Amino acid sequence: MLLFDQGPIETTNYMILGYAVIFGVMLIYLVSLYLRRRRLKQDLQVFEEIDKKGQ
Amino acid sequence: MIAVRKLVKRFGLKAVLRGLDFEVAPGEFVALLGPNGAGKTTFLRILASLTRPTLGEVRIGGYRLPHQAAAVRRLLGVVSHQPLLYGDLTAEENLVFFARMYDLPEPHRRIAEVLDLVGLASRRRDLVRTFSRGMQQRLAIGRAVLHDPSVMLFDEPHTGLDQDACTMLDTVLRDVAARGRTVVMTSHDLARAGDLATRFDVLSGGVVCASVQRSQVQPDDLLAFYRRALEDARLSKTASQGAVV
Amino acid sequence: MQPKPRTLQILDLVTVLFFLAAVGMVFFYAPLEAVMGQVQRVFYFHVATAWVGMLGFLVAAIAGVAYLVKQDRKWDIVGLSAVEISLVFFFIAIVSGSIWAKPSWGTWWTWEPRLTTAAIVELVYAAYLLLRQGLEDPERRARFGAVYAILGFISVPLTFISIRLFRTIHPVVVGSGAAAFDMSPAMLQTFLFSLWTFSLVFADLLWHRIRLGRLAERVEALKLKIND
Amino acid sequence: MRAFWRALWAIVWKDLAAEVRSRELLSSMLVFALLVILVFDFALVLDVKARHSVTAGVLWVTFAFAGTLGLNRSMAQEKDRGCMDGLLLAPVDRSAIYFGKAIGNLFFMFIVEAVVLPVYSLLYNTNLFKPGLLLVVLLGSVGYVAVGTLLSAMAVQTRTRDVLLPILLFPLVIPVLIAAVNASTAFLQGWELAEISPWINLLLGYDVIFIAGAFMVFDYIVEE
Repeated sequence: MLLFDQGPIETTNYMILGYAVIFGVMLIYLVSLYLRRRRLKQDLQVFEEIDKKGQ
Repeated sequence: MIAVRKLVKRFGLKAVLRGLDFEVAPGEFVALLGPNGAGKTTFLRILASLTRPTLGEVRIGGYRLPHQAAAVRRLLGVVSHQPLLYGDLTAEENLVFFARMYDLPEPHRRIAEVLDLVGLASRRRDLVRTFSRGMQQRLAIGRAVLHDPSVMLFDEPHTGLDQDACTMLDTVLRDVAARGRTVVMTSHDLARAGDLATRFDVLSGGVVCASVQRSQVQPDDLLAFYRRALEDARLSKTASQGAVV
Repeated sequence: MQPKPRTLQILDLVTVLFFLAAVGMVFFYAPLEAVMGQVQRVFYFHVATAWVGMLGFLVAAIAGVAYLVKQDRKWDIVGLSAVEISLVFFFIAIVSGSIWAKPSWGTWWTWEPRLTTAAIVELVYAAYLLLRQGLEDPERRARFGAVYAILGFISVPLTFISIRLFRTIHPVVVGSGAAAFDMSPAMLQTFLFSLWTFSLVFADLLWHRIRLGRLAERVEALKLKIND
Repeated sequence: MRAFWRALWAIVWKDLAAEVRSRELLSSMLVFALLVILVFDFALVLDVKARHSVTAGVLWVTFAFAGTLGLNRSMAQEKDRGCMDGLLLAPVDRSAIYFGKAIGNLFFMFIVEAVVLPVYSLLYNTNLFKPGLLLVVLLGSVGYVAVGTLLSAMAVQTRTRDVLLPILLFPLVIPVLIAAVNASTAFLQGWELAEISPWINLLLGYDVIFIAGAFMVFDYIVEE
């Protein structure tokens, strides 16, 4: 992958930083979606049980 | 004069009115009774064209809401528990302003009349800010009748008034109603409503659950009627929930 | 909860495959850029995330118009979902752009029109969320949200034009010109493929977020029913 | 149509008459505007050269900040005593209410500007009264108030109220501010007309687009 060329500036660290941010934030968002969904499902279950008992 | 059929109002998912039916003949004075949160104010705001109904039909004077709102607004005079007046204008200026908003033909004659009617002619050049709550409320009635509406809506007009002010307000309210106007008033003060109205409707659970004419009920029995209506509403709701299981 | 629809399952799978392929192309297929070196690889996903942000902004405005016309709550969920996803991706775009700017222009931040506009869009979204937070009545929240999304959408092009105009009269001093580079065919392919992939990512996330909104609505409805 | 104009001017007249009595809106706007100028003077330690280049910026930041005070106050007056309901009960088109409030607000903006400009000229010994600059002030204020009136009607209905208006307003009026600042600078420094005209066009475009937009969505903000 690495071409040891004379030309380009050495910017690998920036590249790694950039993709860490891109993947990191996307991952955080996915996890947040998952967590919110899980909590809502728990709520739903609890409420459904209450609803059944109440009637 | 007012015909409401199967009115539903939801705020988000929360249903406040659930298929409400309501009918008022011309000249009737209907008191809408009900506990807090029963949807009285919401219902009155729908009649006043300030809130759109979610479902159902609302007709006032033959016009449909919300589509013919402008025509309905000409027929309506509204008094709420807030005065709807500007404190930094005088009594007269407030009325001049609303006369312009209603595009009245002869504003000054009419304003003088109205100020006499609500007993504020002598204070007409005073700032509304300096008025007592009772005076503000009387001026609010003056504002509401300025364009000679045929339907009047009162939303808890007695809120925050002392005994004397209430009595004076009642005089004005009766005067206003006596001119053949149709009136709907919400109240949780049974004694006051009992003095004024010709019909009593109880609003609970988002529907009108009971209705009685003044001729059919003794003033002393009004409270009993109100309590029974709420109790019946509660029972029928429990019954309908029981039926689901 | 309704089971996950088959179409969504397929979309999930396709999106993941495309995403992996795009990552592969960025790192192994696209050639090393002659001047900038490795950091230029950030560019592919940087532009793609900005593209998703713009897509979300567009969807939010369309959902806003649809809500005002139809008064149907499902459009409110679509609008909010689009804004939320856009917020995340514009954030990525701004930060990755800034990381790219450091070695290219010698500074973390320049008031370059696109970057600045992206930052302002981010503020518009933040304001949108604050506005919604300040409103109790869900119906009013939906209405105001729709109006603000539409206004924001109208203002952003004007913002971009004004900054652009501003910068052409006062050209950027810092490292101008370094931003431009010629794309080889392989670079162009990678670039376009990334755009396409992120469009899929957007569609997939939007769908999931809308489902989440609908689930929240169901929980809310059940809560109201119990309290009744 | 006659009823529309009558109602519109009735609202403008009402706002002005109430303001003549209380003076609370204008006085707070003016004091605040002068304070902003003072703060800028200390913060930027303006020497003659620096001042020359930032004049337009200082002016527009002052107008924008003072403007939010006025916009908030003017709409809060309608909300606090239920007066907005009073306006909505009148059988007039809602746009008459919007334009009435907007013209009232614009009037207050103009008064503040009419005070700030000479004071600034006096303090820094420059002449700001150039026809071009006045045109920019006019166009910029119109755009600012068109959006501001609409958003203030939204902001007063929220829990956070006054705090929210600048947050909602500033990201949307950035084009106005950029264009107004640049056009003002251009006029003050006597640039060529060809360099100024894009800014004027941008201001005009913004004004037209947002007046039309606000006109279309105002119903949804005030009606439940």
